[in-house]
Amino acid sequence: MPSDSKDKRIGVFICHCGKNIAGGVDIEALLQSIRETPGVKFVAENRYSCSEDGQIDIQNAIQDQELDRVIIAACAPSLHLMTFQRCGESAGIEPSFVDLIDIRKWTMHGNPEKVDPDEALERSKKLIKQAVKRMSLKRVIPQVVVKTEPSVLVIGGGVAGLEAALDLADKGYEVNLVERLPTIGGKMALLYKVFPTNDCAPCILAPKTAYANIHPGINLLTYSEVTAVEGYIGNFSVKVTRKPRYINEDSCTGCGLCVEKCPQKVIDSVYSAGIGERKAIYIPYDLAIPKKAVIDDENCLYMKTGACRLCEDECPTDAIDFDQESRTIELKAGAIIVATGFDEYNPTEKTEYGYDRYDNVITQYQLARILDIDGPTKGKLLRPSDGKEPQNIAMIQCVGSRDENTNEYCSSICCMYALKHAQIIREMVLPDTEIYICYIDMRTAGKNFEAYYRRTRELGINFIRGRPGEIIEETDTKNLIMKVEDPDLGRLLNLEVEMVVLSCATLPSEGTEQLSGILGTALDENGFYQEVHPKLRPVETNVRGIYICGAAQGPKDIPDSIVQAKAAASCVDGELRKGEIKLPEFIVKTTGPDKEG
Amino acid sequence: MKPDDIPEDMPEDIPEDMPENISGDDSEETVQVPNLDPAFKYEVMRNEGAGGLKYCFACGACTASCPIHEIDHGFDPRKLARMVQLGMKDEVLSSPLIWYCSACRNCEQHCPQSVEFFNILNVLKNMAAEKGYAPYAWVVQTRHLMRTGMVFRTDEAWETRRKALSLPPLQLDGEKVRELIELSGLDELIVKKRP
Amino acid sequence: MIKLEEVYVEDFMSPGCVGCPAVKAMLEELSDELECELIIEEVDITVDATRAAQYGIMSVPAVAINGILKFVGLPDRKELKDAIIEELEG
Amino acid sequence: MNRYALFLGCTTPRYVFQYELSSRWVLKQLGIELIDIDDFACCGFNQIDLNKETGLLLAAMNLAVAEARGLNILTLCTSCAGALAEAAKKLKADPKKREGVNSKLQTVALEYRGNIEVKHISRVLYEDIGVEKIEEAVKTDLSGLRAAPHYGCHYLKPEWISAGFDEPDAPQTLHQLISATGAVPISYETSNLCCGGKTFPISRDTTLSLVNRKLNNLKTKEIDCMVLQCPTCYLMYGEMQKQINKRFGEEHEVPVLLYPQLLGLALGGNPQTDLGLDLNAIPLDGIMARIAKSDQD
Repeated sequence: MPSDSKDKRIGVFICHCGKNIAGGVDIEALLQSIRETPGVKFVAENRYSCSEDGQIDIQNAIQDQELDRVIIAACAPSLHLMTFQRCGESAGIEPSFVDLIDIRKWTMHGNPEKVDPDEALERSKKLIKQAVKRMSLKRVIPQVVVKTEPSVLVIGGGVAGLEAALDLADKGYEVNLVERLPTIGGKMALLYKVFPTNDCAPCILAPKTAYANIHPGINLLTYSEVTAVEGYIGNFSVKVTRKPRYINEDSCTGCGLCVEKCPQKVIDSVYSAGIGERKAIYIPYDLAIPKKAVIDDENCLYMKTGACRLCEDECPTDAIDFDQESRTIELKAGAIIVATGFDEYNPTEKTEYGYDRYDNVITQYQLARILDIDGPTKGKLLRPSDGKEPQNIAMIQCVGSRDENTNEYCSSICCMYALKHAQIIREMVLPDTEIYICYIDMRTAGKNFEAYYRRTRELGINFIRGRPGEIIEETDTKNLIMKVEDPDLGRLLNLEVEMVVLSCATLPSEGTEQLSGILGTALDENGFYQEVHPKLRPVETNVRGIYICGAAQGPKDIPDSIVQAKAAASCVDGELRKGEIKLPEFIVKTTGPDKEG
Repeated sequence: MKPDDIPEDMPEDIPEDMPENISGDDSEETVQVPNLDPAFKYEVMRNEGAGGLKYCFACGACTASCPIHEIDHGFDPRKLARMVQLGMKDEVLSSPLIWYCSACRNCEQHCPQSVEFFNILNVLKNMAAEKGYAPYAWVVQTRHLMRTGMVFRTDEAWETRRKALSLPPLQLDGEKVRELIELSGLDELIVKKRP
Repeated sequence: MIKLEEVYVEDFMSPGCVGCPAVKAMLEELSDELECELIIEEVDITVDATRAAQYGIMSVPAVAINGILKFVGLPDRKELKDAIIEELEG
Repeated sequence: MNRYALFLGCTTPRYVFQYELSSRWVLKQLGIELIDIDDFACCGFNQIDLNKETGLLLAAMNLAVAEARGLNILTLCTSCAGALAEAAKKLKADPKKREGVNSKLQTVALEYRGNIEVKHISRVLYEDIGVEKIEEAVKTDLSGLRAAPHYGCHYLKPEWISAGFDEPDAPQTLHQLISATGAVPISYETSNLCCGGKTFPISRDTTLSLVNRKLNNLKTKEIDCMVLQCPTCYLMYGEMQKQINKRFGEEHEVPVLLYPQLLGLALGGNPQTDLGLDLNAIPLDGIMARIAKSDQD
């Protein structure tokens, strides 16, 4: 049957969106122009198309005018396309014959794409006419029902990924949890204490990591990376590359004798933020899950020079296996959750703060490792330059955040972790040390966060509302001098301290861009995973069946990461619980294992 | 206008027409908001390089980096930016404050919001000069410039000195410079009387 | 015989995409070659991610004809032509 | 052989003869040819304060003069370098602005097309000659001479002027140029502090206090001299020490060398006739004695 637009009965509904659209474009002129467009049978306007009344009007028009296709010119499809597809479906219209096009972006105040009314009218006309044309030629998309895999791939073994994995495993799904590092637990495991409760991080995380380790529904794939993903919701096939640990995981008991014997020391940039050392064979930390050794092949003497193998002699269970090689395994997944977290910004490029030049300038993540009683310094806070206890410390907020030259966004957690570290130092480590927090705005908007801020003030921490221009190191003492204007005092402070801690921005974790390329998911302007809609669909991505949670989606704290992880798990369950799913045939044909060509 | 047309009462050497320090200017007086000029900030921001003012979140990195502020706290970039934002036009333009900048550009270097305060201050100085507030030092320099193409007074002793050191003689011709100064209206500006 | 009709082609692309210009060129050639009106809409997925999501498109180039996704990846010229003809014939 | 149009500016030829002398001599030794151009005038650095357009016109005029002769510009003054380089970059990037400027330059029979590079003398030494070549050319051993570098603001800022060459908050090039002579660059806390030269005609008190701050910081360091690369900075730190001592009751006597003077000593130049060391406000006897001594050793 030849496609013939004359047969189609297309209705166009133009939404005022209150004044958001009506205030920026001449609706009457737009209606007039669309009425005259060939192929359009019916045109109407709504004050709020998405409201109950608006939807009833659309449904009535569909029935009265015998429409078989509708176009709603209103807001972004990511916001309400599903709303209108459901609305059309209950009036008997095939979902693919309902289209929502965004004419609001050109008229809404505060939208960067806003244009003047004449331009908005021209653009709206053009976009609606194009949609009419497209709709008039559109054919029914054949739908097929496919079985879905009852398994889920979770990428990232930090607190968000763990929470999602545990939720889904408890619901009966088989979960493959892929973690790039040799241990799960992510950043949270290394934060010592967490706000706003000051629980010790391992105390609330270890039960989760331990449970994940023994849960029959969870398959831990540590020291592994996702290298390929194909397919579609319900039927993804995934390749995971497992890096060689050079340890037989089944025999290793985590006794640590090999580590003791290993002669090769290496600066540990991952688990102790460059503050402490580890061996070339190592167990990341005491509470590591799985507690298995791993050989760092770049630094192992035997790997480099062909001589040593002391660990092998020492191992009581013969678990060392130098012949292990990287291998790739294939997995099935009905859905994928991305929880790849964040990395701390490296402040070297903020040369005015001298991070790489001055010994006594460190980052908050480094401070967290220093304060940790199980960390590289066993909780002792000493100056890197001379091992002295600092008598005073300054913290500088927004380093690499809210900064046009680096990252424009607010990293959202830095105010709170600075408060946390100030509390720990004052209460548990060096009670007599004076602490100055130089901030631009103090942002403590979470539940119980203001009380936490108040508590920090009670402890006598000094808050200075000013940003130091630069830090200068006093050559002899290695003290750090910075000038900061204190507007509350109306005077310039010459702040000389023995140590400076930079509260650095949160960045998308390393490898985010690469992984998003593998997944086909979009990233936002800051490099974090892009959600479909920031308010209404915060854990869905542009790829159906792939969800995001935690700091991978944007800077956030632990409570919010947990909330998102549960939301993502719930989305997955919603899609997979029936065991089958109705999908457009072309998706199955073009992206599935039976795809054409 | 010929350089010699510049009025005689304009001093030949640089006089100190600015107060030695400006810290004492800190006014305790309440700012009367209805008397302010809310359009002033737009007037400033319209100029090239000054649009960044709208992004200032008053963190004070500029003031903290300012060498002049450290010596004389009367000069305060954060405060000046605030005065412009609020519309304290007359107070800003008539104040000697704006001329104290040493042009080191630290403010711009350390600003996290890329507010180019150096450029904003330059706009303010241009506006003030329009109104006749140009400091004598700059006026005198301009006058020399129109005569010789150099901003300093030159004399025979100086020329003899150069010769003695085997340095090449300099062609001192202000002709082209004068034409350009006249084209851009700076010659009119330097004879303006202060309000 | 090909009927003289219209076909609506959505050409999904992105600015950095290597294969996308080739698809665009092919479509323009076919538009001259086939005796039909080929309406080509270029959809930049970095600007309109939702449209791509509606089709489940995970990579570009991709081509949808009359609302049906036909190709993901660079199509063969003959395949592309056949797919358009198939649509014309309904 | 590299050729540059020598842009003297106003301050150097008027007040800092030794900078001009030593620069000419040093560049000649290293094979850089300087062309003197009569038509150069003030760079417009201060005039932007009164009228931005005038400042830009003056800079553009100088750029056009050099361009007409097919020469890039070498400046001695950091402020001239900054003003001219900033104008050159802006006019290159913005054809409309260039058109506007040229419509005025027309009246003095000039046109600027946007093809000029402007470099400060130290940048020429660093980039065109290079630290290694300088090291090779050194004849007199200056090792052990402790020199505190002062860069000068407009050598580095705005950041995009020095991009790819040096780093405003942690500059290195002058340190390296000093090391190349055998002398030891000594870092000190106030090294990036502005000399305040521009504020001097407005408020002497403010400026001299600022200069005094750096001199007081240097007092705590074991240094033989300060080394700088701008005539205004020289006037502030070199010529003003006596005034500061009188005004603030200090006892500063820090020898101040312009970098080409230091380099000239290393290259074996005559201290008086080639380098004008006798013209420096603070006597350099101590340094000269050291060099003489190390020569004998």
